[in-house]
Amino acid sequence: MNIMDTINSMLPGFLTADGLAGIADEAAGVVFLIMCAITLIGGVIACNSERLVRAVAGLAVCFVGVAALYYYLNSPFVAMMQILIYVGAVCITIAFAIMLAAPEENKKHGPAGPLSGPLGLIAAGLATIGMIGLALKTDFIAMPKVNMGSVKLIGVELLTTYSMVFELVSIVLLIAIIGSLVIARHGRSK
Amino acid sequence: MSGPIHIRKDETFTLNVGPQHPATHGVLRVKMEMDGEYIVKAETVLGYIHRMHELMGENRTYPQVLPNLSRLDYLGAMGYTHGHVLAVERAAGIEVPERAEYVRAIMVELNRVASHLFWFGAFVMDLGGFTPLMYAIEDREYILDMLEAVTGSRLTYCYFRFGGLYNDVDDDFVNAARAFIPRMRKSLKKYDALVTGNIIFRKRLENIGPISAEMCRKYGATGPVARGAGIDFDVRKNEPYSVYPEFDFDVPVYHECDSLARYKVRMDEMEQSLRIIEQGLDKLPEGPIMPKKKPKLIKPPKGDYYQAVETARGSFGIRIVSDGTKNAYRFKLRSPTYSNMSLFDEACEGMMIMDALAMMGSLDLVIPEIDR
Amino acid sequence: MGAYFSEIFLGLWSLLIGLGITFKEFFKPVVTVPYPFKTIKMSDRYRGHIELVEDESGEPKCIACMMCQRACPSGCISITTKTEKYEVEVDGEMKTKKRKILIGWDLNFTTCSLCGQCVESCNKDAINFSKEYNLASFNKEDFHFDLLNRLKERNS
Amino acid sequence: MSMLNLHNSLTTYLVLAAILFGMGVYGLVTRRTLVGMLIASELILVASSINIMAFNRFTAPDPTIGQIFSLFIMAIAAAEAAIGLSITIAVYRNYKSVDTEDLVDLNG
Amino acid sequence: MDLTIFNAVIAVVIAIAFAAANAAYLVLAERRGAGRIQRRPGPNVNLFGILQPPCDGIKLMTKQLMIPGGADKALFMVAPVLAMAPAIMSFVTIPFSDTIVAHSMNIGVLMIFAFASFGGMAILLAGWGSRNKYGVMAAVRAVSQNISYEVPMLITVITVVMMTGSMDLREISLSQSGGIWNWNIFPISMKDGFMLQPMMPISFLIFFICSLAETNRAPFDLGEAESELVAGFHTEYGSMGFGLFFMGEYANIVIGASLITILFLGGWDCPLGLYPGVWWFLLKIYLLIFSFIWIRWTFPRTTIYGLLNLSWKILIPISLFNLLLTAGLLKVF
Repeated sequence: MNIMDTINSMLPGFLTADGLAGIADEAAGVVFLIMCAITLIGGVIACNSERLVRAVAGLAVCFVGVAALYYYLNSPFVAMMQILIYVGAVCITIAFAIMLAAPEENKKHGPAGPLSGPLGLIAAGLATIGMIGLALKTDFIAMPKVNMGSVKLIGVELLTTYSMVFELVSIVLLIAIIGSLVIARHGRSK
Repeated sequence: MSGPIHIRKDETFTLNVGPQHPATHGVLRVKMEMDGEYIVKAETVLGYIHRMHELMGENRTYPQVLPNLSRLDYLGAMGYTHGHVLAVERAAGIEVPERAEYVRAIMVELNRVASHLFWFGAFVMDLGGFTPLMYAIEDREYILDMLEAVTGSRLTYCYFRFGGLYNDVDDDFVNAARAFIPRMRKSLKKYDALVTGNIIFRKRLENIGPISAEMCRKYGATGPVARGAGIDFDVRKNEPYSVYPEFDFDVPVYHECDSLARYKVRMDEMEQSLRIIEQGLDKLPEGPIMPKKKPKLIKPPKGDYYQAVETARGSFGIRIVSDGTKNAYRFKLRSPTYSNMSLFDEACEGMMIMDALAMMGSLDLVIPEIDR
Repeated sequence: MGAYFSEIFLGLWSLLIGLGITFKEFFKPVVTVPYPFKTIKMSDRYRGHIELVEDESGEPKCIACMMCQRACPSGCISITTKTEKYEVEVDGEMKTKKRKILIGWDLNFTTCSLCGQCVESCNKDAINFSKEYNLASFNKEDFHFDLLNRLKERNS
Repeated sequence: MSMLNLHNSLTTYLVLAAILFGMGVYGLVTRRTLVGMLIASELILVASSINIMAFNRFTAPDPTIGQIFSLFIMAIAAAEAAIGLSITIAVYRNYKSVDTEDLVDLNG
Repeated sequence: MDLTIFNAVIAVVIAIAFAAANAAYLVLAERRGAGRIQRRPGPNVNLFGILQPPCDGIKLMTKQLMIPGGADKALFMVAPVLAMAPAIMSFVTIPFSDTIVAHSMNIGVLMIFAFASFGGMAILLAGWGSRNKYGVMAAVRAVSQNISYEVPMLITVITVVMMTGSMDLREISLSQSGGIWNWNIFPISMKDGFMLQPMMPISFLIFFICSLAETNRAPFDLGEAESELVAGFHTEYGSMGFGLFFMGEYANIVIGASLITILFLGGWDCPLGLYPGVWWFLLKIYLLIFSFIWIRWTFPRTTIYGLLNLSWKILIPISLFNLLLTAGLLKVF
């Protein structure tokens, strides 16, 4: 991860002005490739970095890339929410956890299970290859769109069709906040 | 996992506040054992600008030590030289003309106001507000200009002499001092509205940094620190010296024991000092400023002498053991801030670092005076 | 509940008062002196570094009695003299007498604490304070003043 | 298909999501600390989210549904991170470590 | 809007130039303002100190970039960029007038908040990356502050968005056009029929306080509490690393002021509804920035718990109540 990546990761927000309409297709394609690279680089840092703080930084980069992908998938709203929630909340929460609970970053780990690394690689590789194969082989049938999926429609759907889910998710969030407060507060008398 | 938390060694970390730190106002180091934002244990490390004033006092003649005394506390230098001249005069039996005594009292009180003003500004700056410092300095400059016109220097005056003064005050000074009093009263009102009433300021000081009367007695804290803890002790009233019995003034005492109480004591003290200056200017007698006969060489008779004065920071004591020669045999300075600072270690345990540093500000530290 | 709202209200009010004060100050004239462009005149009693006083003939009044050197707490004054024999007529006959001649009056200003004890101890009023305060240098040596030289330069 | 037209094809997104998923699985298996595992699981969640969004864009008739579901995933991820954080801290308080090797009280 | 990539780049460059120029000259404005409040002139050499910002910039740029031993070098270098870049990016969607906007988005409000959330990450990485205890403590403080003030801020924004029915900053601003009585800050508006929002002045106050807190300005500058934590998260930063943090802070201030102007003060609308235009917008944001400066040089710093109490015990309940009330009133009228 370097400075240019961070700057680049900011770019698509305005380069793809009205969705993808106004901009030359090539430019959009180039930016898309850059974004894919950023996502993957971020992911690699996130799952492979020795230092956990760097892993979180990589995760943030990855999320920015994913937000760009969402932009390309015609949903800027979800892209912005992705940045707002993942970078602004989840990554910061994890970084907090690291600061509060992992003082010795460079602690030498004892000998891992000798096969853990290769096994992980094999498991992950198999899953990935399987899914990629599926994705390449299957012929997905596109259905005609019934609407444009605007922000307004999302809101309407959330409060009508999915109101039950919406409420449940709210309750889950509430319980999560209260629960985490209870767990984390436990044992601190001040 | 319930119950009180047991802080283990590996959960805490050490934070060095100082020797170079904006909150310590000098080269003071406080080694803090921190648990997050909370202080588990604090250890004050002194001596970074120790200059052996006491030993100098034993090696130099009495007049030669005089300039050293103003280097103890560069903000309230008059009070410290006052202590020295009073001690030597008592030891050597030198009479002081009345006019000199009055001028001394006026000078010390002016200097006290200047010192408190600077403390006020620095304290608010410790809390993050920068502007009151500038206003305070503006008023302080007025005092310093007056003092400079009389004594010739702005900070380390060396103005008192054994038996009197270095030179006399003139009408300009008296007029300026008279003009200063209403001006300062107006400024005090401004500070009250700008700072004392401010909700953020009050929230930061109310019930923060408790220093109880017992703790003050245990560590020998004096001055505004003790008076903020409800101890009604002021050397000017309790062990009167110079012409202080002639003046009518109150000793502000607050019983809240928190940082705000110490703040209020100092703000009220400025008002009381203004009263003293007012009365001193009214009563200022004509006459000489040096005694007619003054010993050429000061050799106090054999003995042990102690003189305490109330400086801006508390009770400053000076002990001179004389063996009859022109040098002191033992020269001991009891500096108030040293005692006031020594209770910091105990008082700040369990506090948050912000509050602890606010409390440190409320102690009114002048580091050279601690280290001597 | 009432206390909750009254605290918010009073707190806001106190903040507004503070803002009002600083706003008033905003329009008052500045009180500082823009230093390098303007300087202030020092008061008559200002104690700068010491300098020698000359008599009517332009010679230093100092008689090298060493009182100031002894009085100085910091030992920053060093006076060098030489003894000179001279003849004087006393009661009609010539006698050889010795006298001290001042050949150097050095002030080490780096250690001077400006206490004024030297000026006070001088019986001949041969030294007083200068009004100089613009003293700055990168070299320590620049503060070793040769006061005799300074006197000469001032006179010339 | 040209390289520059990849963003208009469903397969690109699916492949990308698969790789991210693989990274997440790899991280989950090899990471030795709780926080590291949390990070890896976030990657897995994001991969599934990309899948949903991709199908939503290219095949689903109503493109709102996918967006709504990815919003739900975000909410769940936030909840998960909060809970994970507090559990990590609680574990750290108890064991003075967040290394999974040290958390072996139930090993028998 | 027919936006070619060339136009987009030009617009973005202009936005960035505006942000950078503002960041540079607001430092001067701040110092001059502070000077006047404290009865001193401030930087005043060569025509009111007009060359001060370039000189500061040159000084910062020519200084050596020191990386403390034991620091995480990558994070240390990335953090300042992460603080500066998103702040400048947010300018892209801010409408300065009806026509002057780099790129109008239909979710502009959301975009600004999304980019603002990078700030917390930057502070966290800066504090942790520089391996300084003061830095870490300040970073933790600043981030908890940022997170807790984002909540009332977003709730307040939602009330405004609810009233307007759009998240497009340009539309929000346009909906208030026609004079001072139509602005969102006033409790009663007559723009389309009778509308009553009795809590709007309080909302404005809440939003104002929150934007002070979000930009880490005094009295909420706990992240860089210089009398306690030396310089907070940028204790170890010198040269342009520090410069970027500094510019980012001022860029954030401009964004905060613009957001307040657009959401509550009618954007580029003239108070009398006569000649709306970019000058009104600029006048409003600079007045707001002046009040930011004015507040900074008047008040002492709050404590961390006082700060969190203010957010959770006062601002959030009031803004939630405001949200409910506005929703109810919108339904009634």
